[in-house]
Amino acid sequence: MDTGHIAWMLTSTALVLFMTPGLAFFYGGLVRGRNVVSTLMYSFIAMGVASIVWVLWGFSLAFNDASNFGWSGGLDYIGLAKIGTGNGELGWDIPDLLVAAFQMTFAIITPALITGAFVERFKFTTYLIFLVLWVTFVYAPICYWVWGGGWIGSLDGGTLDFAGGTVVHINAGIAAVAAAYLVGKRRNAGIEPHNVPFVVLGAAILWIGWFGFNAGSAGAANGTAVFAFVNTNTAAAIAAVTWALLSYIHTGRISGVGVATGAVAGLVAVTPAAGWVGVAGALAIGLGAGIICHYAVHFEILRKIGLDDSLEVFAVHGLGGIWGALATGIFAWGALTDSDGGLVNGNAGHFVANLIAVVATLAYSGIVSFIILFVLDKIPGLGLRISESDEDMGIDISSHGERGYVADGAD
Amino acid sequence: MDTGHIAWMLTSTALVLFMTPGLAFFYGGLVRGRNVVSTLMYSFIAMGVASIVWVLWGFSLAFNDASNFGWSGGLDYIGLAKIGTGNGELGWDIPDLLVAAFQMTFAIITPALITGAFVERFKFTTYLIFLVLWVTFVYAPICYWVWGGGWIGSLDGGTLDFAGGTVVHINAGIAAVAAAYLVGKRRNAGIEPHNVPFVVLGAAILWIGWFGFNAGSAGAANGTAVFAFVNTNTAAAIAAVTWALLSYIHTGRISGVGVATGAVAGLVAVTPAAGWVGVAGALAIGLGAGIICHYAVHFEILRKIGLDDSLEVFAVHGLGGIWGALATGIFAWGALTDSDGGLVNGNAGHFVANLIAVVATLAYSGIVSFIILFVLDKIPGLGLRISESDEDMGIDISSHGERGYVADGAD
Amino acid sequence: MDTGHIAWMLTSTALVLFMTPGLAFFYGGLVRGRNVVSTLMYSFIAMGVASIVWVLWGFSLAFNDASNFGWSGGLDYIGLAKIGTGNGELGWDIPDLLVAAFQMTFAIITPALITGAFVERFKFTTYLIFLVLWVTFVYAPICYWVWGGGWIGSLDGGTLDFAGGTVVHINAGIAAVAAAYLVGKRRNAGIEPHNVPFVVLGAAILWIGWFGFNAGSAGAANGTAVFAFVNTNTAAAIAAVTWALLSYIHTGRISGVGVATGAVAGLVAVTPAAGWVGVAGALAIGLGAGIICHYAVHFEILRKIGLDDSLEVFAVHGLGGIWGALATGIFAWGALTDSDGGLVNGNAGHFVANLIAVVATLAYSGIVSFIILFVLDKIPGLGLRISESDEDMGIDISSHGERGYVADGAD
Amino acid sequence: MLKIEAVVRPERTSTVLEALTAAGVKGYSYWNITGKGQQEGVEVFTGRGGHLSHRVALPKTMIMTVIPDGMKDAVISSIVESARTGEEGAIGDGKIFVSQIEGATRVSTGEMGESTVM
Amino acid sequence: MLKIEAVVRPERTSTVLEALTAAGVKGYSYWNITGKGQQEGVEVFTGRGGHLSHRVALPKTMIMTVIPDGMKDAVISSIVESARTGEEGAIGDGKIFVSQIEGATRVSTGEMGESTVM
Amino acid sequence: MLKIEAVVRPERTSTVLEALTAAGVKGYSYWNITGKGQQEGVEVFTGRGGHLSHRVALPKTMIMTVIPDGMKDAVISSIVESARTGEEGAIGDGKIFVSQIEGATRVSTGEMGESTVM
Ligand SMILES: Nc1ncnc2c1ncn2[C@@H]1O[C@H](COP(=O)(O)OP(=O)(O)O)[C@@H](O)[C@H]1O
Ligand SMILES: Nc1ncnc2c1ncn2[C@@H]1O[C@H](COP(=O)(O)OP(=O)(O)O)[C@@H](O)[C@H]1O
Ligand SMILES: Nc1ncnc2c1ncn2[C@@H]1O[C@H](COP(=O)(O)OP(=O)(O)O)[C@@H](O)[C@H]1O
Repeated sequence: MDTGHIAWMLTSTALVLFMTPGLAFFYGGLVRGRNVVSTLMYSFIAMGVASIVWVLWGFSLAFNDASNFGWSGGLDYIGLAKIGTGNGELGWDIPDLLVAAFQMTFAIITPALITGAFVERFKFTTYLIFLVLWVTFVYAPICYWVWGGGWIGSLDGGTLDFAGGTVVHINAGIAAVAAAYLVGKRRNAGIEPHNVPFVVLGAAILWIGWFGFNAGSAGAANGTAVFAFVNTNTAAAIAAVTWALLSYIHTGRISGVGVATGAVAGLVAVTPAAGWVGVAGALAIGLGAGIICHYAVHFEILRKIGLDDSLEVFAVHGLGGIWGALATGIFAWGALTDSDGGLVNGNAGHFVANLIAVVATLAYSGIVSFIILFVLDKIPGLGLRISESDEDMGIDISSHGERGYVADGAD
Repeated sequence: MDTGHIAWMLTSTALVLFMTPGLAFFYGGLVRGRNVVSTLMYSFIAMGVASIVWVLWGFSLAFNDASNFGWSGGLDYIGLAKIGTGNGELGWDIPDLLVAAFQMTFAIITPALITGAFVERFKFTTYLIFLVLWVTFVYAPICYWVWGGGWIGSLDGGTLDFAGGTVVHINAGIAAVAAAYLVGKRRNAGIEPHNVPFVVLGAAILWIGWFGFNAGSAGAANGTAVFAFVNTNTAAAIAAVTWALLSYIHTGRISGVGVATGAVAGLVAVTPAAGWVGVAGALAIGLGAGIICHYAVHFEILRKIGLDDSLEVFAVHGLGGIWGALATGIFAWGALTDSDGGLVNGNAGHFVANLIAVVATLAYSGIVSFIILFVLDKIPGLGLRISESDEDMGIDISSHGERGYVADGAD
Repeated sequence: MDTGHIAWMLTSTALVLFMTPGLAFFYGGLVRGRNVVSTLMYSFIAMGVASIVWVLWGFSLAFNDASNFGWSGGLDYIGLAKIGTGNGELGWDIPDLLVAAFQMTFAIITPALITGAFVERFKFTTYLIFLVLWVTFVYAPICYWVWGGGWIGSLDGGTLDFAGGTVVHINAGIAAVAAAYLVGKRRNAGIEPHNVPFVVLGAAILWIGWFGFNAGSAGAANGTAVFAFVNTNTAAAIAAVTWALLSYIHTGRISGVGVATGAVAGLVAVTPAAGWVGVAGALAIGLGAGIICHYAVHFEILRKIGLDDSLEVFAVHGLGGIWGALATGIFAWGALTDSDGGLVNGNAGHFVANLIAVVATLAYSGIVSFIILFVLDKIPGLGLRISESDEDMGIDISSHGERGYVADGAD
Repeated sequence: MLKIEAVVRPERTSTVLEALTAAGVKGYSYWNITGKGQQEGVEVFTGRGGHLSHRVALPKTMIMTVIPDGMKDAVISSIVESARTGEEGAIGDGKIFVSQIEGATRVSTGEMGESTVM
Repeated sequence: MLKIEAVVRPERTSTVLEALTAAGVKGYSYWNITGKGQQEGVEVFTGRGGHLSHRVALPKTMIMTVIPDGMKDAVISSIVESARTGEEGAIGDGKIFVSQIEGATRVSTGEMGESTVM
Repeated sequence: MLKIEAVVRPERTSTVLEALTAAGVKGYSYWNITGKGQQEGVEVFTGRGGHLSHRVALPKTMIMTVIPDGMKDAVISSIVESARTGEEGAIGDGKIFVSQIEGATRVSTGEMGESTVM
């Protein structure tokens, strides 16, 4: 096997894994100080639970081509046993076990993204079970459909999801809507993020880690990876600047959190396109993401229909992801996709395939996430939400026995 | 030389070096706010002092096979001069200078680990000297014995220390006991960690950096590195979840700091095993680490015998390391170790060799660390401990002329 | 193309990009709490604005050898279009697009470095425009002269700027002086850094990222990269320790911020030398940097002449950069430079060439930065400085509508 | 004039502040404190997260407002009503202390006396 | 003895403290608070930075000093002068409250009474 | 009822609070402040850590407790004893101020008067 590819994919895997604590800080900075530990932990523990699920059966369900009636992959890779020393059986130019590791990092961050919808009130123990079920019944099948040999990836016209616009972002975005609906609004929503530097730190780690996410999805240290790298950065850059300018136009001030959110929106949107568009395409995608996500947040679209998607997961990852998926169909560059290119080149194939992928992901993830959460809510002893008094006191003390910051003369 | 190997080892070296500031934040978040700068600096300055010692003579003592009566390596590589342009003379498939750089990062973090035992009271100037002496007289020889051609690495049966269970963790763990004994208890130990997000940040950086530590210890971008990578993550994941569950069982709450500690415990334990066990072995090792280290912390074992190993270095790195070393002898997988495997396969060789390695490390490091600290304590003008009033005021102001956080209207 | 080189250069590019948020935290920790968001944003938004400028025309101006009357490169690479799929046309052993990406990260951090001179008072909207102009009219030409085929890089004797001593550090350092002069002193300068842990975090990220900066400047995963790596670490290490000792000698205390600054000074100084000196040279360069920058800060040289270069950009990056450039001429090692070596070997060629490079950079950047800022100051609606009351209230609230930290019972 | 110092649960702060404004209070100041009363503290993890320890005092918010004498009863009852949790009220809901203020000055105008707080 | 409690803009804190020292004050204590008076708060970004929200209260600094009765006028006017912004003063410049202190003790010596604050 | 405001060294806070409880105090509140008295501040590094600067005021803890009149002496002496450092006491050990409290209300019950602090 090519050691350069292995080197880059090992690095990419580490980079993507780093995104989950990055997300922890992004989200953690946005909530109130009395809920920071909980918010960090929702992401951090996903590195624990989702890793184990993935190693034991998740990867098999997502990538074993001995299909399970088309719903998911087969069970041959349970415990990663059979792929341990395989090289290239999965069709990547790296050891199969490295494919499993790289893909694992996606299965970790995707459920962590959802948590932004229900911070400050979701029961941590129920969340541990949710993680197991959601990775198994939502993430793994969708991953299989798109990347593991399933129907979405085989659509006529050619579905293009380079690094997870559907699998990761739309998936998490719509699950966030279901979760926000079922868990209900916060009793007291607070006004300001409690720690803007943490938001910036998180955004920075996400930005850097995303190079692993997108350029790593090339599966190799090659020209496609380089394109994905440059496009990723370009889209993030222009979306951040776009948000800054819109912020300035509407308020006369430039929100640091907004700029960070803009960068993330650009990164989300370029994800499905990363290796398949040129720099101009990346600029267009990033610009669109900055505008769309800014106004979605600006007009509080979900809040208007009564949903407290607290950290606006749907506005950023859902809408950003949908825009990115469609935009990939628009701006795909034939030289990179080895096809007739996107809508701009008069080829509607990718666009239509991606549209189907979007709708399928919204439908499946929305419904199954809803069912999982609905059932968890009804099971005695579980339930989605902590008690009112625990929420008032802050979930850090009540669920974790900890306070984020102690600056108490007595200690 | 293979550029893929070089690429991965450059990356790994950077990743491992990043662990030391990660540790700084882990430890820094655990102490009280008035001692955070000091705690950060114990780790940060190790990047300075230990780097210089390593470059000047440490590497030579640890890896020059012109042995010094079996106690350490020879002096041929003093100043790294002779190895500058060497390629593969050390038996690694990368430039010799890169071996020196990679190994340097281990010599930096190992003494930094010890500092958890004596935070909030250890004299910084004495610590600078301690760093020089400890890397020279404890770290370098043990490193030589295990990896540099010395007796431990050559034990019959085959000692297995993939990435430093003995050299790094047991070594630091027992030195921490000596230090806690000699420096004495804190006057006032505080109750809560002052900054849980910093603990989580530190744990995240450690987790990510550990991929360099363990997968980098393969010395190449190959299948062994991939195994080490997956095992590292798996053990960390299950140990974190194990701690979470034990925390819940015993207290009804899930400590974020505990989950972070669990992850570190899993990482510690899998270190000697990383490239030599299968995924099932990693699960077993991580599970054991979570249980052992949790109960060691839960029952405050050292505190019971009157030692204030303040941040529980021995419970996590000492016991975690011992468990990992023995477990490597138990779960070693013949296909990877190119031997008859571990105890589970009926081969006691590795187990016995590792047991000897554990005992030797505990004995040598315990005794020599004690002697170094004992002598430093007696030297007029040095001494291990700051004055009582300096400790009361906080070591940040008294030793560093700084306060960690200033949120003072007047500034 | 060699995949190992690509792997390392992708990694390096990510590492260098990570330095800019690292700088954000370094600078952010040094200011007062009410200006932390602004200080972070000066750096963060550079990842947005400078990326776009670079992609659209900056790279072309800096690296297209169809020279523009010798002032800058040509316009052939506008929009990166023509280099998209080029391999090695730029003379690097990696895809041309990757060269553009790697170099972009330098164009991002250089203007971000300048911001240390004017934190807590510079108008953010004007700053956005400054970024565009400065990258275009100052950074790109100097980069072209030194690395893109221009006159400085072609000086007889052989200019040696391995990774940007002139292009990055001296350039930013002197621009900082111009900015400090034109923006004027802070109304109230504060006394203590508000968050020392953030300073340490920033320094750690800078240190790690600098491996991409310097070892990545080898352009390949080879022996030169390894040398650059080791030298980088060695210089940082000894400069940090030197600062610690000088701090102790002068004050009896060891400033954590000082140690962090020392490390940065060492990193700055070794930048032009990284791949061209031996370990002894790196030690000398780091030692010199620690001493020079410490005393420059200690004696507040710029403050004495009435300039409020608030975070001492000139003392650290300007003087550190000048020392590094000259020291490269002194300590260059013939075996690595493929020449007669430096002054120590009796060859003055490199020294003289580097001296010219230093003077040219100081002159050009000083003057053009001054002009740009002077003009921006005069343009109605722009201007360099926020209003007095906005400055008093804190630039975070007034320009960004945010407070860094909210620990307010009401939220 | 009277000074009212009310210690309340942090999560009640906004509610109490709104009640104060509704009761006609024109100015107030508040800050985070730690306190102990009848409430017996809380269990928190100590050290590396392996076991719980008892912390006697809890985070609270101190709300301070200076009011004209006549508003005393209205202000106190508005605080009691807005700060009380549950129907019956619970341990830890807080305490209100009243004391005399002799003079008040508005910095911007130099104006003195009761009018500055009305 | 009198207790002077002055709420001022945070950015004025050092100026006021220097003025107090110049006026002969020997000791003071200060801390960060949040407060509302005539000033109508500030617009801040909420959530993910897409729109502004109103925050009623603002960061202020509370300065507390206990002084001998005779220094009252000097102290108040030194605060008013040093805390006032602009020529005319502005909304939000702060407020000063005066109350009686009955006793004072210096911990180090056990000394009591007015001499402890002179 | 009396209000006791004690400024003490931060590191003494727990000791003082335990002494208060031992002296029969049923409730207290405390918070971080910065203060200056006889103590002359501390040298801190400024800017990038190259030289020291003087900071006049130091971190302290304010402890506030409202007690029945009769406990005054016991409370003050318990604070003095527990807050004092060294045999002789030292500059910076702190100060205690006493003032009158006119009324107290327990939020949970609405109960008023001295019984709320006993
Ligand atoms: N005597 C007192 N002096 C000062 N503060 C007090 C006193 N009693 C109570 N407090 C403050 O009020 C808070 C609430 O008191 P607590 O006893 O828990 O409520 P309650 O007595 O109404 O049940 C305490 O945490 C403390 O901050
Ligand atoms: N009646 C009051 N009680 C307590 N604090 C007050 C009162 N009035 C004002 N303050 C404090 O003084 C600060 C400044 O008051 P503000 O009304 O903004 O100034 P001014 O009234 O001088 O224009 C407020 O933020 C608040 O903290
Ligand atoms: N007159 C005063 N008014 C308000 N606070 C005071 C006064 N005098 C002292 N303090 C507070 O008490 C603290 C300790 O005072 P200090 O003078 O250092 O101790 P001492 O006078 O006992 O030596 C100061 O830091 C300050 O916070």
